[in-house]
Amino acid sequence: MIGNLAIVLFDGLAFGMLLFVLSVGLSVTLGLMNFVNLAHGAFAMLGGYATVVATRELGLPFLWSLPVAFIVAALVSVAFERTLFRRLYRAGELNQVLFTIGLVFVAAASAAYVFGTAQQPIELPEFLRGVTEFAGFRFGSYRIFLIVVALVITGLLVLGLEYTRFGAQVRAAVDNQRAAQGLGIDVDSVFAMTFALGSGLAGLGGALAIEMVGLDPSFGFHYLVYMMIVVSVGGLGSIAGSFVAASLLGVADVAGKYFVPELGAFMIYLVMVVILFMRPQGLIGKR
Amino acid sequence: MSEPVLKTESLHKSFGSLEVTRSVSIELPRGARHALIGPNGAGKTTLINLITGQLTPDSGRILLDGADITATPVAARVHRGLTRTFQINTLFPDLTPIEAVTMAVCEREGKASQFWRPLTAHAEAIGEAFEILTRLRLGDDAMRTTRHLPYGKQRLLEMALALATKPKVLLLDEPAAGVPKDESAMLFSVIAALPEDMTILFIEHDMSIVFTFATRIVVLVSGGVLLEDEPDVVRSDPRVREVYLGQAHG
Amino acid sequence: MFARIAAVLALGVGLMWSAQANAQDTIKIGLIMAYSGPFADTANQMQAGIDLYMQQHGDEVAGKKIEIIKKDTGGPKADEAKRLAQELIVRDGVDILAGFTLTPEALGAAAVADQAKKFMVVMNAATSIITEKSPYIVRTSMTIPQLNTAFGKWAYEKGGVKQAYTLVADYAPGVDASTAFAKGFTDAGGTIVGADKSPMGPPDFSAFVQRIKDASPEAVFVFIPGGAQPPALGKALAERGLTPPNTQIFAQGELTFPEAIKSMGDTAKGIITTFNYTMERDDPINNAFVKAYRDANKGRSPDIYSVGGYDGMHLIYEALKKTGGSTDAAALVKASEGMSWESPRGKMVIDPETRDVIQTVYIRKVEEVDGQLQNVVIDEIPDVKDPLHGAK
Amino acid sequence: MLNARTAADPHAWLRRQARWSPWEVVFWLATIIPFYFFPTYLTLASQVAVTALFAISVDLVLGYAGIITLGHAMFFGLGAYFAGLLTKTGWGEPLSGLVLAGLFAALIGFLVSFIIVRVQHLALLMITLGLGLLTAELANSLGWLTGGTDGLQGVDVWPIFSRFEFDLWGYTAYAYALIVLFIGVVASQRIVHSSFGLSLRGVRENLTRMPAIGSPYRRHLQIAYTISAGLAGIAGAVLTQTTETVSLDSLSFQRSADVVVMLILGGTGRLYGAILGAAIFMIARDQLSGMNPQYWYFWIGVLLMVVVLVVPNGILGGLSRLVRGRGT
Repeated sequence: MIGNLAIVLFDGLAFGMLLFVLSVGLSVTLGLMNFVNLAHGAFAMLGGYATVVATRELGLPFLWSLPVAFIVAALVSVAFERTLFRRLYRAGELNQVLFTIGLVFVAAASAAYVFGTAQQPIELPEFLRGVTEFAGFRFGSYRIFLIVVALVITGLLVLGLEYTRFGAQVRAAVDNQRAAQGLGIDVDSVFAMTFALGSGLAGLGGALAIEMVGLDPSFGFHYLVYMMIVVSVGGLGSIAGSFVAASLLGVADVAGKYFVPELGAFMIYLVMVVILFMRPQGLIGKR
Repeated sequence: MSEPVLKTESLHKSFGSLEVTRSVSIELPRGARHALIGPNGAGKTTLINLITGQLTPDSGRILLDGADITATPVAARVHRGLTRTFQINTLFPDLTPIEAVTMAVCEREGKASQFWRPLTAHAEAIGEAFEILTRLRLGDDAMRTTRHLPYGKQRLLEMALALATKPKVLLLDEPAAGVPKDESAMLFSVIAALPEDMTILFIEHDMSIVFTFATRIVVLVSGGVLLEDEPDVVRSDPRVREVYLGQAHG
Repeated sequence: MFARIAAVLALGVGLMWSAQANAQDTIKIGLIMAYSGPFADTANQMQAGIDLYMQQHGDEVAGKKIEIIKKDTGGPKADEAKRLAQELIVRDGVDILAGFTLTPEALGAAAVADQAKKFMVVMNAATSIITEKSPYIVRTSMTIPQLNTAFGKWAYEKGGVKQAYTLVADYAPGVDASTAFAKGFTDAGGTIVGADKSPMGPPDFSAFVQRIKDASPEAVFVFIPGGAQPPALGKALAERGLTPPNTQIFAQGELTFPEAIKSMGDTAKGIITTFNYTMERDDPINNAFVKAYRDANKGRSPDIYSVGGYDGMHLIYEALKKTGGSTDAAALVKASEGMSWESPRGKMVIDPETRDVIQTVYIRKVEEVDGQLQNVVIDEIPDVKDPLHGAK
Repeated sequence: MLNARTAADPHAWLRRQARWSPWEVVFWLATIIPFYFFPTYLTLASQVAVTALFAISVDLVLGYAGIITLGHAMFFGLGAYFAGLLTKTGWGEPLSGLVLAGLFAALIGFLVSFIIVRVQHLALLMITLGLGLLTAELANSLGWLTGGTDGLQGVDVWPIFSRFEFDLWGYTAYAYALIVLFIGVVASQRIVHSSFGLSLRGVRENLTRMPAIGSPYRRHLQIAYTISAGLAGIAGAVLTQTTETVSLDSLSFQRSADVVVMLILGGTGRLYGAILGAAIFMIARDQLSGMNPQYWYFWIGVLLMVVVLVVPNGILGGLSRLVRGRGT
């Protein structure tokens, strides 16, 4: 019984980690730039399709296609940031919402036109398929992989923000844009870099998501809600917050479905509403 | 001496390890014209926030007309006659002054929840609002959008909004902040013309203004009251000279 | 008074417009489907089936030209479908309503077809009650109870299991499927040891699969929509070791769509599913259909939606031939009733009583053929009627 | 001389703010055009009217009170289901059904408002979204009552005044929806131009100042939210009555999001922006999806992006600037 619980929690954690990779970029861009980027899911979708093309058309192995997904999403996003999004930084959140939703429409239609509406299966390397037995339990190999990737990303992000020059600049810009500018930080390029990083992570998340939740042109809409849940529950701009929120939501969702299946569909939303009512700034939010 | 209208009893407030208000006890009698002075960071605005309820004290009590209002919400304190202005303009950028002040009057009269009655049916409220604006020399600008008003007029509107609540006690947080000297004199002449039984506490940095308008001065340093006395006494107090004036000039 | 006269006049003008459209020698067919949104793939496959039929059989029937007008509902929106049906009739002057990938679309349009007396061909939506909503509705797909009641019976009698656990997607078709399967299964003597409904959100089935494992049933019956869910569920079952032959897995055919099998890999082996069409079935008509379909669609294979559209067009063409091009709904329904033909799915008959299809229910198993995993027909249940209509 | 005097009279000035402009008269006259010139577009027109009313209900909270919401379909759907279920009890009279559905949605809105007024910003957005999704899930799981994803079956609405049947062309539907919309706009205008409406704008403009002028602003927000919920419920009920269908889609997140998009598109805080946004969005969607049912939303996306870049205050905001720019 305890074993069952452990395995259910493990599965929930893995699902949470997927949500984390998908969302953490949004949390950073929203927290840093106050830019409501509802197209974050579209960049995730872009990363997913990049992986599909890389593995199927170019014959790259799955693992090598992951950086490709990251880079493609990052490059495309930074092109958008430089040309279009930057005009909207001072335009108010309603305009940002309208514009980025428009972009999601365009992205979904383009994906349907280019790739069709069917699901895009990918082939995984042998070691990521099936299960790994450990202490008598069967763990999904891909789920283990997901958790490891998420932990590595969290580590890199936290270390990067704490100990690199770029990280210091980002933190300064988050705390006080004007002061940062006064200190000679090029806030503009910090924004662009952060945006590229955030969208790149979304792209990576999109690539990792295919095996778990599939990929089709409605991905950008579909997972937007979950990304926003993670970001808001975690707290804007907080990497640790997103990590905790994603784990919590993943585990709560799976545990809810396991113990009270009648409430399965409600769990994730209930948890969110209750947490945000108690702590509107999120679990680890500054504001 | 009569019972004070407003009284604080050893108010304390800390943010983490930072003590911003320590054991502040002050009394304002009816019709007072008190100034609250002190160097930057002395906790003047915090004290006003505590008194009006934007912040909750960690300990201590606040009494208005002898009644304990320490736990009373901000709006309810306003309804009991305790109103403030803000050091940084806290206005309604897209409303016109007549709309903003009429709104404040309606809120005072409890008419603001009447969603079926046209605003124009509240003729007395509009009349009163216009009267306040005219008194504050904003009559000609009453129908201009607030965001387009010159800064000095926005400061006046800041005060007009407070007056519309018909305060018994009015706390003015640097009413002339950022206003050129000649205009600030005008502002204070408006303050001087307020009804005599209105109790006023104001924060001000310009000592000449303080000594002209205040009948009593509270000196706040590092969150605590250093001294409270008449202007002449404060002026000649060596501690004040050292701590406050010395710093202000240094 | 004036307004009333004006309204009558306007109505007259409008009717003239639509009458004008009818006067020409074209027959307009309005297709109402969710071409966009999360169910777009279903609509696209069905459209490809329709297009293929028209490509093969021309766009002229009984001396009249067939014209197609497509309308997008964007999803399971009854109000939208109803509006589109109304507009198709009053604005575009269509003679026949067709398509309907999703049940709410068909239910929304049914009232319009009834009111306007238009022939309506449901090419996919699979809830039993649809054909009862108007006498002018004929369906060329199937109903969920039709497949799954028969399947439940088969699972007990020939599937070699005495008890089963059901896991279905938490929406109306899923509920229908679990009820139907349970009825067929228990009527034959089996026991349902547990039943769960999984939400339609992100496809993470691990909790439900663990619940099934806890109950250690002999078999699991599954119904989920196509798309992202089948491979996710297949993998989750395999991760917990719930694989045939130790635990039989029964499902409606969506679970083993070609894309899903590809994504699941070897874990799909041995899954037994039911459908009214199987593209791998070796039959000259079917083989020709599959080849033509792939040629026309960049190698994409046909599925039940494609066949629903293909047969739907066949029904419309043949009925029109019988009526000599008349689009009178009653005449078309009469021409359809009892119509029987050899379709890529096998023999099919339009039940004259219910206007649903009487057809063969196939039982398929995922097996490796020439190094490729595919659905292989292991049994056929001929001439199955929708069981629910009989009860009413 | 006369000008100077009226300019100084605040009563006259405020009255002028609340007065109908000639544009509005022209607009309402224009809404009759479809009856005579576009009779084949009446069903679309009736759904535009329904959506416009829904958008107005959102404008009351979002545009006037500054409560951003992504869950308003909750009230739209509750009204829709209530109106549908009411007819199943054997009472199919539409006008009373409309009122009851509105009251029901308002009651739920009132209960929810206790949560809503305690949070702001992202938390507020997400809580409205969460409550909306929870309601949709609830409706799905109460299949015995709602019919689940198949939709509610057996909705039977009586003719209006026992005389006007809901016809195939949509004459009755459009006339009915239009009249309800008109009443909704007049009522909303009355609210907006009341002292209460002024206080709502105050809340939107500066939340910190409101308590400092003695405003129990949370109560204002609760009232506004309740009214808005009721109006959304009425819009939902009209949809049910004019289409005699109710599906889960009426509660969906997509409907909540679409209406906000339409409102921003038209321009917030102007009531007519809501109508214009709904009309443009829905007509564009109808025309584009008619031309290209598979990829039409590409062009909708382009439309939204272009609007933001060209007229950042919404279409009506841009128009009014244009008109004012010419006037002076």
